[in-house]
Amino acid sequence: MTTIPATPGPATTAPATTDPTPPAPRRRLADRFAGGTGSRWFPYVLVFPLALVLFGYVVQPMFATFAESVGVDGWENYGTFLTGDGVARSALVTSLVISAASVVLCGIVGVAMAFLLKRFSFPGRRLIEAIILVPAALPPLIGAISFQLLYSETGILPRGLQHLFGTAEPVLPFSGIAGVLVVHTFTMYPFFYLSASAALGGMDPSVEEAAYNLGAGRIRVWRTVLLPMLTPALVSASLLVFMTSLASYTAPLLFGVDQTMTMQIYINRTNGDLPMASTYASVLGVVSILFLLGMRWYEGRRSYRSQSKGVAAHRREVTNPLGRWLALVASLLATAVLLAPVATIALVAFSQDGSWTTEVVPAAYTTKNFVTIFSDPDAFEPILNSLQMSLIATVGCVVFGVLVAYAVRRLNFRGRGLLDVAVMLAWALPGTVVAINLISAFSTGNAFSLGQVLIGTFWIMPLAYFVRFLPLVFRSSSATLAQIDPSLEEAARNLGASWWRAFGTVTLRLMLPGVLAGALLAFVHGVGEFVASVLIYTSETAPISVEINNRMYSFEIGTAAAYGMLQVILIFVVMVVSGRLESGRRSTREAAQWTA
Amino acid sequence: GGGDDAGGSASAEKLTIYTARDKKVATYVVDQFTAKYPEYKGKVEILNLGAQEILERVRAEKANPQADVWWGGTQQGLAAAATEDLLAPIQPAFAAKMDPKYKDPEGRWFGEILLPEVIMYNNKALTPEQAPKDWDDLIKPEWKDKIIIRDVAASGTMRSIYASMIQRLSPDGSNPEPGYEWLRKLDANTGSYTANPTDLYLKMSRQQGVVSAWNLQDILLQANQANMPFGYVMPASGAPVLIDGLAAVKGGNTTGAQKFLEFLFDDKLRADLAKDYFQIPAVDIAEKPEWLAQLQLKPMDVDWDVVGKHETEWINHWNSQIKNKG
Amino acid sequence: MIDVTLESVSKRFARGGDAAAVDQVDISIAAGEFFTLLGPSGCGKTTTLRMVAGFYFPTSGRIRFGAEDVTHRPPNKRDTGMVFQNYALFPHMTVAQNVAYGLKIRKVGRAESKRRVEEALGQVHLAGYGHRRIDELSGGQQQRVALARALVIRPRTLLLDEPLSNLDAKLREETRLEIRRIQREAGTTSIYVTHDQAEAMAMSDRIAVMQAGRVQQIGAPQEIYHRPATSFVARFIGRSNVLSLPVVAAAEETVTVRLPGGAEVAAPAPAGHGLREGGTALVSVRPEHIGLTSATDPDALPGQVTDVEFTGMATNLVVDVAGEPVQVAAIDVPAGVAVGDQVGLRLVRDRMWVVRP
Amino acid sequence: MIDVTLESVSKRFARGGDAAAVDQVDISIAAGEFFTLLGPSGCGKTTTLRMVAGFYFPTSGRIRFGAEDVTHRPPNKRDTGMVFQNYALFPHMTVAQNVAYGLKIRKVGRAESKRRVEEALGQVHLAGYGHRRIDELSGGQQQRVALARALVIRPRTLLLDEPLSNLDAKLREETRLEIRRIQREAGTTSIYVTHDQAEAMAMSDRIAVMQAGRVQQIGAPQEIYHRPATSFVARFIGRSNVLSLPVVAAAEETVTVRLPGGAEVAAPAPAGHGLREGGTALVSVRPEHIGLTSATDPDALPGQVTDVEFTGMATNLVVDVAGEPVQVAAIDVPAGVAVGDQVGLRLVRDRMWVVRP
Ligand SMILES: Nc1ncnc2c1ncn2[C@@H]1O[C@H](COP(=O)(O)OP(=O)(O)OP(=O)(O)O)[C@@H](O)[C@H]1O
Ligand SMILES: Nc1ncnc2c1ncn2[C@@H]1O[C@H](COP(=O)(O)OP(=O)(O)OP(=O)(O)O)[C@@H](O)[C@H]1O
Ligand SMILES: [Mg+2]
Ligand SMILES: [Mg+2]
Repeated sequence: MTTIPATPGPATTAPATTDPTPPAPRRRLADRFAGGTGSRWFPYVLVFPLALVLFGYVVQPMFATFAESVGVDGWENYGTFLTGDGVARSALVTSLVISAASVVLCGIVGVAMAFLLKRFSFPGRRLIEAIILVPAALPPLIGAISFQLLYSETGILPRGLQHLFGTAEPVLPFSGIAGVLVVHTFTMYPFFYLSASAALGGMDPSVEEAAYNLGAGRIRVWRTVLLPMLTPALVSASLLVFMTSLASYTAPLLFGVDQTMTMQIYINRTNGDLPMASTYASVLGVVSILFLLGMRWYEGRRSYRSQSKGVAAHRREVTNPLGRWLALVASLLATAVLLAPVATIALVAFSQDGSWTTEVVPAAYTTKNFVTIFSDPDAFEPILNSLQMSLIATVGCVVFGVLVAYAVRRLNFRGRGLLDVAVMLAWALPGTVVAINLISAFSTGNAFSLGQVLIGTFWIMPLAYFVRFLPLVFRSSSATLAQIDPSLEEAARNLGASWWRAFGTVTLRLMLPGVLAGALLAFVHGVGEFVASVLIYTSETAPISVEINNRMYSFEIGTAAAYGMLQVILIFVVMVVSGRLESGRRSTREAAQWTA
Repeated sequence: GGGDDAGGSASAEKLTIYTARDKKVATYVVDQFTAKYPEYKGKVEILNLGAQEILERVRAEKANPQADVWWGGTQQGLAAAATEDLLAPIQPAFAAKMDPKYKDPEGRWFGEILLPEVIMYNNKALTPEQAPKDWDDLIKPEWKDKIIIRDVAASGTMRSIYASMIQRLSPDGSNPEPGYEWLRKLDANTGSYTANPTDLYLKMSRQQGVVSAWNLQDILLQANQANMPFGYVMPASGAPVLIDGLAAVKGGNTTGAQKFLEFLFDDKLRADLAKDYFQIPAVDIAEKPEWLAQLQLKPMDVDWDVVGKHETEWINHWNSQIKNKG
Repeated sequence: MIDVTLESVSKRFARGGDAAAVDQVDISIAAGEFFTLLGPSGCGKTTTLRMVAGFYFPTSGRIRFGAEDVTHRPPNKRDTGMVFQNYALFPHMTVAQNVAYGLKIRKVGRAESKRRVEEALGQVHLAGYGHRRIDELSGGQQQRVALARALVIRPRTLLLDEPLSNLDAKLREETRLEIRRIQREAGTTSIYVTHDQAEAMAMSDRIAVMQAGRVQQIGAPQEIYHRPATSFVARFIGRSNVLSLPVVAAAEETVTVRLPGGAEVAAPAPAGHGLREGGTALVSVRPEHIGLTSATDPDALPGQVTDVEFTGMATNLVVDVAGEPVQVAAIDVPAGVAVGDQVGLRLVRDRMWVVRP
Repeated sequence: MIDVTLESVSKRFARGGDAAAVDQVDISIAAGEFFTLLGPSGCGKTTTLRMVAGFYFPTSGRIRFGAEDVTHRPPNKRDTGMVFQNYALFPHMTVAQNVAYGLKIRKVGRAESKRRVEEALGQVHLAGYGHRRIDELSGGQQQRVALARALVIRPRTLLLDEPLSNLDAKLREETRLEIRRIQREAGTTSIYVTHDQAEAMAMSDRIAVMQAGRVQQIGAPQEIYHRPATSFVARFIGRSNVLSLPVVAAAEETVTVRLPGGAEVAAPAPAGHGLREGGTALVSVRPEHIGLTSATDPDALPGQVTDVEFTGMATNLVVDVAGEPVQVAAIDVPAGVAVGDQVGLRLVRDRMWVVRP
C-alpha cells in the first residue's frame, strides 16, 4: 500500500506531469467506435449520413436557389425588400406579422389545451385527446374551404347568427388576415399542444410545488415556473408554427391575403420571373434561420432539466369541484369548435351538388359521394398510398430525428448549430422548392443520390416526406431531451450498458412522449402533404391529397369532401391507437391524481 | 413510372401523360385511345396536375424527362417551355388544317381547345336581362361589391383577361394607363378575389357576389354537370379567346406522343368532347353539338404578341398598385 | 400559544399498500417552537410535512394554524417556507434568482431584495455564487440554495426536510446554528426533519419520534433520550441496550430486576408502568452508561468482546453477555482490548430506564 | 496491488470560475481497499468520483485501473458501480427493474437475477418494495434503491457518493456494515464519499481529506484523527481546537509551547515540522482531550463558559480562554455548569499535536 504524500506542494509534483502527452496506447479502431459518446469520433459517425442527406437535399439546393436569385440581376432583387414602396417589403412584413401572431395564438390555444387535458380529469377527456389532432389532419384545401364555409361572410356561423338576430349583414364574419389567423390557429395549435403536453408530463413536479410554497399563485406559477420550464417545448413549437405560417399558402390564398411571401413566390413563378421567386425563397430561408438562431439563443441561456434529488411524484391534488366543471364546460366548447370544420366537411360530403348556396345548411342530402368512392376499384389506392408512404417516412424521421436531436443536444462536436439549421431549413423552405430540389437531385444519378435515379419510382415520395417532416420529429424530440437529466443515462452506462443500450432503454424511453408527438405530426402531415407530392408523384403513388385536389379542381367538391372525411377518420384512428400506445394508462392516472 | 424510357427507343411503348385536363376527360380520352390502339393497353400513365405544375415538373425533369405528352397548358406556358428547349417539335397530320395563330410555327406545341373568356353571372340572383352586357358594364357603380374575381396573378385565365383589357385600350401596349384606370374601376367594384376556381364557384353560388369574368367552358360545365346557378353573357365587344394546347416533351417517347396527339384530333373524339365537355376545338369539326352551333362566338381582337411582351409588367403593376386599393 | 396543530391526521396513498403512510398523528406545536420529527426512513415524516405545507390533503383529520382550519387551504396561502428533501430548485433560474423568487412574490423592492438575497447566501456560505446556474453546483451547494430560498422569505412557519443531509459536519453545525438564530430572532415556528439525532437533540425544543406512520413519543430532547417511552424510541435515539429482565419487585417509580449475573437492581420506571413481580421488564441502558472493567470484577456483568470499532471520540464495543450482544461506548478503552477478550461491564444504575415494548 | 490510480488529475469547468474543481490530485488505491474521500461541500469529491466512473474526462492527468490507462475509456467498459449523489434512478422502471438493470445487461438468467435482486433489496431493507414505482418511495427509500442497484452487480470498483446521507442513524449503521461486508467478501475496491466523519472513521481503510479541489492528507483514520497534517484537517475531522502558541523549544518530534496560563507543555509534532524557538506553533487539541476542572485548579487553563450544548452522549461546552473560544466535550459534566461560569481546563498532553497551517 503506498501512501501518496499529502502535500500538494511543488516538491511533490508527480513525475507524470512532466510528460503531458503520454504515448497514447494504440486503441483498436473498433474500440474507438465502440467507445460511444466517449469517442471523439462518435458524434461524427452518428451525424455524418444525415449531414450528407441534408446537405445534398436542403442546404446545397438552398444555395442554388440563392445563386439563382443573384445570378441575373445581382443584388438588385434584394434591394426591393429594403425600399419601402414595393410589394416585396409589404409581403415580408405581412408574412412576419401573420407568423408572429400565429405563434402567439397557437401558443395560447395549444398550451391551454395541454393544461386542460393533462392536468384535469373530467368526462370526455379521452375523446378530446383523440380528436385534438383532427384540425391538423384536415386536408389543406378542404380544410380551408370548410373554414370559409363556417366563418366567412357566407359561412354557416355568420349566416346562422344573422338569421338568429335578424340582422341585415352576416354577423362576425372572418376575412383577410383575421381569417388567415383563424385557420392558422386551428390547424397549427397541435404543434404547441403536443409538445407542451409531452413536456408537462416530463416536468419535475416538485419545482412547481416549491413555487406554490413560496407563495406564488396559480397564474404566477405558470408565468414564472411552468412556462419557462416548458421553454424547450415552446421554442420547438414556436419554430414550427412560425415557419409553417411563413410558408403557409392555402390560407392566405383563400382569404385573399396575397401580399405574403409564399403568394409572391407563386406569382413570380407564374410570371416566369424565377430569380425574383428565388429571392423570395431565399429571404424566407434567411428569416427562418434568423428566427431559429434567436430561439436557440433564448433557449440556451438556461437549463430546464430537473436538478432534484431522486424522483418526485405528480402529487398535487385538486379537489376544487368548480375547476372540474369549468374544465368540462371548456372541453365541451373545445370539442364543438374542433369538430365544426369536420362536421362542415361531412355536410359537404353528404350534400347534393348545388343544393347548398344561400342556405345556412344544405337543403338536400345524398350518399352518392361515398358510393362513388367505394364503388371505384381504384379509389382506395390513394388512401393506401398515403398511409404507406407516410408510414415509411415517419419511421425514417423517427430514426434520424431522434439521433440528430440527441447529437445536437448532448454531444459536443463542430457544426452542431449548422446541423440544427440544416434540419430546420427543410421545414422553412416551401414544399415546392424542396420537391424541385429533389427532382433535380434524383432525376439523374449523382453522388448525393448514390447514383440512383429515384424520380418516377415509389421511393422519391417517402424520401420527400422524410426530408420535409424530419424537423417535426427532430424538434419535439429535442425539446423532451432538454428535460431529461443526463445522469440517468450515465447511471445506465455505469451499470454496463453500451451507449446504444443506454440510449434505447433509458434515454429514448424517457424521450418517448416527445418522439411520439413528433411522429404523429410527421405522419399527419405526410398524409396531407400536397405541394411537394404533386410534383413528384407517379400514377401508382398518387397520394390522397392529390386525389382530393383533382376532385376539387374538377369541382367535385362532394367527392373531395368525402375523401377528406376518410382522411380525417384515418388520422382519428391513428390518434386513438397511438393514445393507447403512449401509455394512456399513465397519463390518465396522472391527470386523475390531480383531481383525486 | 416512365423512368426508364430515357433513351426514347428502348420502351417506346410506354406513354406518360401530364395533363391539366379534368380527370374524367383524361380517363375518357385514354380509354378511347387504348381501345383504338390496344398495344397501349396498360401502357398509358396519366398524371393530373395543374398547368403551372406541369411546367415546373417538366422543367425540373429536364435532365431525365419522365413525361412524353404535355396535355393542357396555356399558350404562354407552352411558349416558355418551347423557348427553354423542353419540347420536341413534331409534324402531325392535323397541323395542316390548324390556324397558324393557334400553333407554334416550329411545331413544338399546338392549340387544342379555344377558351373564350366571358361574363358569368348567378342566374338565380339575376335574370339574363339584368346581367351586364359588355366589359364596360362591369365598371358601372351598380355592380359595386357584386363582382367576384378569381385572383389574377396566379391564374393564367385571369391574367389573359386583364391583359386583354389593357391591350384593348392600347393596341401597341405602349400606354397601359387607360387600361390601368379601367381596372382600377373594376377593382373598386370587386367584392373579393378568390383563391381558386372552386372557391370562385362556391362564392358565386352562395351569392357572395353575382358577377364574374370566367371561361366559357367551365361555366357550361358547372351549370350543366354540377347544377350550379350560372349563366354567361358573350360580351358585346367580344371575348378574348385563349388557346389551351399540348405538346410532346423533349427526350420522351415522341413516337407515342405524336400518336396520342393525332388521336386527340380525331373528328369523332372531338365531337364527343365538344358535346359532353363543352370544348371548342382549335380545328374545325364536322359534327358540332347544338350548344356550339348556337354559340355566337365573338372573338375580341387581342394581339397576343403585345400581351405576351407586357403581361408580366402589367399584372405586377396591377397586383401591387391597383388590387384592393379601391 | 399553539401555532400548528395536527388533529388525528392520517394519509393513505392509493398505491401505498395496506398501511397508512401517516396514521392518526396528533401534534400541537407552540408558536416559535423548534419542533423536530425523527424516525426511520419511510416512517412518514415527509408526508406529514407535506400535509402541513398543503401538498397533500389528509385522508382524515384536520390541520390548524392557530385557530384556523387550513386542511384544504392551497399551499401558496399558507406562508410556509419549505426546504424540500429533494431541493426542488428552479433549474431555469440562477442561484440568486432562486433565492429571490419568494421575495419577488412578496413584492420586496429591488434593492432590499438584493440585500436580503446576498445576506441569505452568505448565511449558507455561498456568497459569490449568485450568478451560477443550478446545474453548476455541487450537491451540497444545491442543498444550501434550497435552504437559503426558504429562509430568506422569513415565513410564518419553516418546514425543513433534512435540509443539512448533504453537508459536512462542520458546515452542518454552522448552518444549524444559523438556522436556529434566524428562527429565534423571528420567532418562526419550525418543523424540522432530520436523521441526525445529535442534531435533533442539540436544536430542538421538542421532538416527535415516529415509526411506521405513528407517533411514538413527543418530548423534550433530554426526556426522549433519558426516558424513552418505548423500546423502539430507546433503540432509535442514540443507541441503547434494551435488556429483557425478570421483575423481582415493582414500586410506583422503580422496578427491581435481576441481572444475568444474579445481582438485583432497582431501575427507574415511568409512572403507570403496569409491571408486576414475576413479569419481564424491558430495561434500557445506554452504551455510554456501561463501564468497562476487568472480567473478574464481581459487581460486573461478565462478557466477551465480539467487535471493536473506533469512531474518533469513543470506542464502540459489542460485548456478548450470556448470548445477548450488549453495546458499550467507552471513552478511554484500556489499550489492547481486542475481539475475543473477556471483560466485565458495570451498568450505571440510575441511568437505567424501564420502557414499554 | 494498486487498483485505482489518479495521477495528478485536474478538472476545470468551463463556467466554474478561476479555480479548478479538482486540482492536481494524486491518489493510489489498493485492490480491495475501502477508500474514503472526505471534505467540505463543494471541494471536488463528486467530480473526482465522476472522473473515475468515466463521466468526466480530466482536464489533465491520467487515471489507471491496475496498469491500464482508462482515462478515456467509456463508462460502460469500466465495471464500476456508482451510487449517484442524486440517485439517478430510472423513473420509468419499478424498484425491482431498477435494481435488475445491471444484471440484465450482464445477461444474468431470470431466476438468478430475481434472486439477486431480492437479496439486494433485503440488504437495504426494502424487501417487498420491488413492484413499487420510484416516485412512490420516500427519499431515503429511493437512496437505498440506488445503493442496491450498484451493489447487486458486484462491480470491480464501487463508487459511493454519499449513499447513506438520507438514512437515519440506525439504518445507516446497519447499511454501512452491510456495504462493508459485501465489499470485503468480494474484495471490491471502493471509493466512498461521505459527510459523516464518524462513518468515515469507522469504515475506511484510508481517508483522503480534500479541500478546494486539493488533497490535504491521505492516511488511516487514526492517523488523520490523531495526527492531522494541517490545521484544516484538524478542524475538519471531528472538532479540534487549534491553538496558536509561542514555541519555547523545538526538538525532532516534540515542540514545547507556552500555554496562556504560563505553563509550558511539550506537544508531539511530526518529523520535519520546521519550527524554531521563538516561532509560533499551531497545536491541535481535541475537545474530548480537555478535562473540566474547577476554576481554581492551578494546572488548568482558566476560562469562562460561553455555551453549553447537550448532544446525548456528551455535553459540548465552549469556554473562553483569554479571548479564544475553546471547545470542550465532557462526558460527565458536573451538574449545574452553566453559561457564565468560571471553569478550569486541563489538556491531555500526549494527545496534543502540532500541525501545519
Ligand atoms: N458543471 C459545473 N460547472 C461549473 N462548476 C461546477 C460544475 N460542477 C461542479 N462545479 C463546481 O466544482 C466544485 C466541486 O464540485 P463537486 O460536485 O465535485 O463537489 P463535492 O465535493 O461533491 O460537493 P458536495 O459535497 O456538496 O456534493 C464546486 O465548487 C462546484 O460548484
Ligand atoms: N406517492 C406515494 N405512493 C405510495 N406510497 C408512498 C408515496 N409517497 C410515499 N409513500 C410511502 O409512504 C411512506 C412514508 O413516506 P415519507 O416520504 O413520508 O417517508 P419519510 O419519513 O420522509 O422517509 P425518508 O426519511 O426516507 O425521506 C413510505 O413508506 C413511502 O414508501
Ligand atoms: Mg422524507
Ligand atoms: Mg458531491
